[in-house]
Amino acid sequence: MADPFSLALDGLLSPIILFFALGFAASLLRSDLAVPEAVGKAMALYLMLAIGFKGGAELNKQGIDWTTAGLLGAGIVLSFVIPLVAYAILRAFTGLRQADAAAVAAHYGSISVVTFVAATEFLSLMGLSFDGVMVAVMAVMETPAIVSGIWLARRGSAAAGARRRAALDRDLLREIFLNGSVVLLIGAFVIGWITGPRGLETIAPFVVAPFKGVLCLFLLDMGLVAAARLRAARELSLRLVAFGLVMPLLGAAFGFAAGLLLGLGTAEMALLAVLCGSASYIAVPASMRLAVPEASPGIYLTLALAITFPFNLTLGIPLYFALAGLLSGS
Amino acid sequence: MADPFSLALDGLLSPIILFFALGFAASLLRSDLAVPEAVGKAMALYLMLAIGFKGGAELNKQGIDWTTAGLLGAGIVLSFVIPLVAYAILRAFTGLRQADAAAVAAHYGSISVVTFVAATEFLSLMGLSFDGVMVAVMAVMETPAIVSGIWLARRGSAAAGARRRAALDRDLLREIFLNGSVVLLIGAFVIGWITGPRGLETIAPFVVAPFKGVLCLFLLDMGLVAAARLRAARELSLRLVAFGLVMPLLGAAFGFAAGLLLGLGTAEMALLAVLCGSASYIAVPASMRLAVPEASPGIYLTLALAITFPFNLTLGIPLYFALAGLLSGS
Amino acid sequence: MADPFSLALDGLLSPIILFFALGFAASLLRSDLAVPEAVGKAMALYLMLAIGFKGGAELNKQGIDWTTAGLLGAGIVLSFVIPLVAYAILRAFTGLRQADAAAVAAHYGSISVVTFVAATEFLSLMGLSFDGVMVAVMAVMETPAIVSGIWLARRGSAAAGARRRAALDRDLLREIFLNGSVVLLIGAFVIGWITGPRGLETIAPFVVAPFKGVLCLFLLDMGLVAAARLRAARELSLRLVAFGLVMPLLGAAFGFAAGLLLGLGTAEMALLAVLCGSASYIAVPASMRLAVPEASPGIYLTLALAITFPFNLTLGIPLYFALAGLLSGS
Amino acid sequence: METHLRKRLDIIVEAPLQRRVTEVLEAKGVRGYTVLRCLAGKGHGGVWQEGEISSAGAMRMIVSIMPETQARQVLEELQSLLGDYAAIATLSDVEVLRGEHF
Amino acid sequence: METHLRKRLDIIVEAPLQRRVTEVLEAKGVRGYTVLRCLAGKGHGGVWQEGEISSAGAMRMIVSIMPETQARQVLEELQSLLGDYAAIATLSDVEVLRGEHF
Amino acid sequence: METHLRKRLDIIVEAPLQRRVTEVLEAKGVRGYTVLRCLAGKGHGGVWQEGEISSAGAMRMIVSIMPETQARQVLEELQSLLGDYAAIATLSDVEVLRGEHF
Ligand SMILES: Nc1ncnc2c1ncn2[C@@H]1O[C@H](COP(=O)(O)O)[C@@H](O)[C@H]1O
Ligand SMILES: Nc1ncnc2c1ncn2[C@@H]1O[C@H](COP(=O)(O)O)[C@@H](O)[C@H]1O
Ligand SMILES: Nc1ncnc2c1ncn2[C@@H]1O[C@H](COP(=O)(O)O)[C@@H](O)[C@H]1O
Ligand code: NA
Ligand code: NA
Ligand code: NA
Repeated sequence: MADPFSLALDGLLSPIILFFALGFAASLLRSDLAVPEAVGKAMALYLMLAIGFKGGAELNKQGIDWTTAGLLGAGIVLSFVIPLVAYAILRAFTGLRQADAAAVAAHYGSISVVTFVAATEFLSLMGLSFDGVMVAVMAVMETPAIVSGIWLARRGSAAAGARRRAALDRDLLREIFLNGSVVLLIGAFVIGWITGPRGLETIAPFVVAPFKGVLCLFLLDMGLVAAARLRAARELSLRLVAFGLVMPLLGAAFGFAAGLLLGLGTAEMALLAVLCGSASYIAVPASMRLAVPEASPGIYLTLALAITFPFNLTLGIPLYFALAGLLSGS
Repeated sequence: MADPFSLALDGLLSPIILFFALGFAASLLRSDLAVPEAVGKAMALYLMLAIGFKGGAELNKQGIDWTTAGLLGAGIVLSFVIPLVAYAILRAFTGLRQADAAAVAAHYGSISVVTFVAATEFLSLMGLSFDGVMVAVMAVMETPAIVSGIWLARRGSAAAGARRRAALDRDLLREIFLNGSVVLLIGAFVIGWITGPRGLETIAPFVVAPFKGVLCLFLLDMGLVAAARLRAARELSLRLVAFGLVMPLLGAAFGFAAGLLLGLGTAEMALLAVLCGSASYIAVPASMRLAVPEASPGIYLTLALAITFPFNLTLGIPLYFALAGLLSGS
Repeated sequence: MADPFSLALDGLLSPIILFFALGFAASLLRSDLAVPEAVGKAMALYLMLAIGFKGGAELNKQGIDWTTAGLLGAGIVLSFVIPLVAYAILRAFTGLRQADAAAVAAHYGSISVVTFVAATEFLSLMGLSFDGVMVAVMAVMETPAIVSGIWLARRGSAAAGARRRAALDRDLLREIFLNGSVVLLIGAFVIGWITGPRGLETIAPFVVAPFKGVLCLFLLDMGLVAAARLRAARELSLRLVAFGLVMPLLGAAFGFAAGLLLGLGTAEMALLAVLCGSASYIAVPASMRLAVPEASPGIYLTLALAITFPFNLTLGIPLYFALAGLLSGS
Repeated sequence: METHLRKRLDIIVEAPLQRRVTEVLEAKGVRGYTVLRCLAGKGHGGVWQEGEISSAGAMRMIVSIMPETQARQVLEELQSLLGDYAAIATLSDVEVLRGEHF
Repeated sequence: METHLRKRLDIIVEAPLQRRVTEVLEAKGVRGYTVLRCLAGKGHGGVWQEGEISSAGAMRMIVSIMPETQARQVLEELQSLLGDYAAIATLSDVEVLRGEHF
Repeated sequence: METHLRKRLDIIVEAPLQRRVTEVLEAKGVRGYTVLRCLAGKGHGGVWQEGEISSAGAMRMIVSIMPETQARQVLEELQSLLGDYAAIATLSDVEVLRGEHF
């Protein structure tokens, strides 16, 4: 394996990161550069379809063993548990109210698909491949954190309980368990698994070849969106910003611990750390709006999009890979 | 040629069909998975541009002969005639009113581009190629059925005649003869014909390589749309559903008959059957809204999109190919 | 080099031009064929990202020399100067009011990205490559013409001056100097330059392979838009149309002169002529609406989109290449 | 600041009918209108939603400001045009500044 | 030409709430509604803009024509539903042709 | 259920002007507004349609609820801002529930 610092630099100067920086800078300078909403959504669908399909096809090749089950179980547990930790920290150090702290916590327990995708690109830069099941781990980690977050937001508030429990309606349950991104990710994964490498071959010119290029355009959009969030941020204290930078490291630490327990290799350990350390901004926000309306999107979306995502993209990922290399002893 | 049943199974487990099933299931479960409107439209444009261009380039290579002219003529006649048959059946067995029966009939006389495209993918799975002129046949079959449908809807109603005839205005004529999908299909076909294989080569990385992948995403969307139609269906009797399943077979039978008369090979005969057996949901509905407003889109769109399209996609296409194989004696 | 006339014919019968013609014809016939707004915008972003990136990567390979600086300087000067010439002609021969003449002049000083892209495709048809810095020249030529145009529109009008000068607000300055298309073009160019051929390789399946195909779909859209403009044109006199056909030649002449001074090769000289001879319809119109609201978009957008763009696309480009071949003596 | 009373006519109509409605407006001499895209809705014909591949099912909202007498004429004309179609129309009061513009 | 007085209820609400609002409308027997997409806006919760990858932040405008008494009932119901959410609702007068349709 | 009277200001304006209009609203202390995208239209400047590559030609509808006096001030300010541009503005009556919100 190459020197991690030169790799990190390579990563930072990859087109992907540079397009993110371009979008970020353009928005800070208030350029009118914009990616149409429908196109941003389409690219998100594409990335989820592609990563899901490729993961499933990979798994078909590799087969399932006990580590597979262990990884999936670990992912579910981590997604349930990390919000509790995040919540405790937020309440102790940042002075957020219960609802806001719970909502933020839910985002950090869940995962960011794009951060994961960027990490897999970093992997391929290092010349490593990874176990396709990691995509399934990502998929199962999306939802449990939402349940934890809602529980955190509601516990103790017996008074408002009646009204709120009523609000745990079909809409919300659907939003939580049948969120479009989860359904597409798992669906594409299963399809990739069924059709295997032969299926992948037929659609590789769509899901493999242009993947990195689409990611560039998508990250341009993410840069625009993240900086716009940052510009509009009015509710972000210094302590919250610190949380947004420290929590990914703490989440990643949980991932490393689980990885050591499961005896994972470098690639899988690093990816698990990336999942634990990343914060959702696709699936979780809509659920939180429905379930915890008192919590302010100005806080949780800004933290996830404008602080933690850029941190992970630029510094977090190379760091997690370097640490995973050391810990997995490869 | 391989065993038709194993081929059919292969077809059913191809990514294309599985993504359709994913979309269908997601919508039935009421997931919020959705493909932005603009992206769905763009994919439809892409598919028509690509299939048109490839068909034209293919024809340029193969040249024109008497079968070409025979095929085009047969397509036009079938598109005019099939609605009459469909109308008679609908009136005799389903109890639809004149306007509704006429509108439904028009959809079944016209064709479904996506069903045709899926059939060509099935062909390539069988390792067969097909005569490029079949794309032109598809294009010429879009419109005549609309004329038949309007005639069926209006004949006899002398009373309302005056008002209605007035409504055969420029808008409607444009909608019928210059419908965007017809224009693009024919236009791309002609361009492919002019520029030939050399032109195709220059844009093959756009119209050939990613084609199947785009089709997957498009069919995901079709699955979502078809199931949404089905969920909202309130006007669908059991007899109408039966019509939606039997009419494709009857239409295909007309295609086989014409194919035998013209002495077509397996691929062309099967594709002609697919065209005759499929029902339009892009070009015809807009014309019917303008020309036969009394007819309910809840009936004709639901039949075409939610009954006949899924039937053809999953069972119809392999069946037509198996029958074409027998009939063409190959 | 092949015979210019057969090359021109080849160019005219290339898929790109034919799709433009298809869109143009469809719109004149009032077909309802349409490309969704978001998709048109996305394709424009794609083309700018791709051409910028490729230009930067090319420059990375070739390195910078004095010609590079000369070219950039020449581009800036030409973009400032050409509007003055255009303005003088408009005032002398067409009877346009000051504001309208100034706004039109600004469009002709600036450049059309799509015309440039079409010219590079023509180059590759001729088997020539070009200096990547031409993309940077294009980027720097977008803006100066806007400044000239605003100055032309405002000079002398001391009366209205006060109110108008006030209107040179932050919005306008941003629109002028941080216009999305300029930012993306320059940003992608810089990223291409930094990451070089190695970066280009990783995203080539996105920015290189499907480029020509996307261009076809984009030109279909341009054809639709140009013809729609033409149909709605009410303010276009014969003299204005003549201006729209002559001004590109005059602009190109400036480009040739600069090219001879700088001793450019055929490819670069022709591309500089194309830039000088083309008129903007992406970056400039929005600035003109803000800065010179009295000027009618019905005049400047129609001239740029519906007269000059089609002229350059079909006749202008081959002509400029033929002349550049003669002048550069190759 | 003086204002003038006008009527605002809101027409929600199937997309394929848009051109016919605007032709009626132009025939009656209405000076301007604006078309908006609708996303979803429900009426006597049931629920609909943007996103089908055909745009036959989509709806448009057409907003137009005009003098009252003109508005009533347009409404009358529309009633016969839109009889069989999925469409609704409403009339309301608005104030405008430049009376001569509408 | 006879017209009837109805109320137009305009609700601007976060996209995730759309279904809950239309369920209230349906529960109260409202005959129809139309949903429009919003592009950007500002309110007590600050500025927002379409285009984030999650649609949690987007807003919808729901327009519905109904009789006055129904409108007031719906408004009352909405007030308790929308308490914590970013949402506004307005009521205005409109004339319609086919009274029985609304 | 008590309601309060407010004015609804509807501004239809070219897209490049959107920011200037919302700056006027903010300068006058308006508490909120919502921007909608328009699809097509016609006015004194002729017919326009969404879909050109430049968004210079597109229009926006800006809806804002506010007290009457504020509305008239905004209208006055807009009149001078929008003089040369393609734009219209209308004022109408609406009832709202939470008076303090607007
Ligand atoms: N009361 C209403 N309020 C608002 N929009 C309506 C109403 N009724 C119908 N619409 C809209 O008009 C379309 C056609 O209505 P209908 O003809 O009743 O099916 C519906 O799909 C709605 O989008
Ligand atoms: N006075 C207003 N006029 C028009 N739209 C408003 C107004 N206030 C709020 N809105 C819209 O409703 C959304 C939520 O408002 P709020 O709950 O005040 O944050 C805003 O983002 C605007 O889109
Ligand atoms: N009377 C009207 N009713 C509704 N919208 C209008 C009206 N007049 C103008 N508009 C809209 O405002 C835009 C600019 O109007 P104008 O400045 O008259 O060209 C038009 O393109 C329409 O979208
Ligand atoms: Na996480
Ligand atoms: Na058929
Ligand atoms: Na120029």
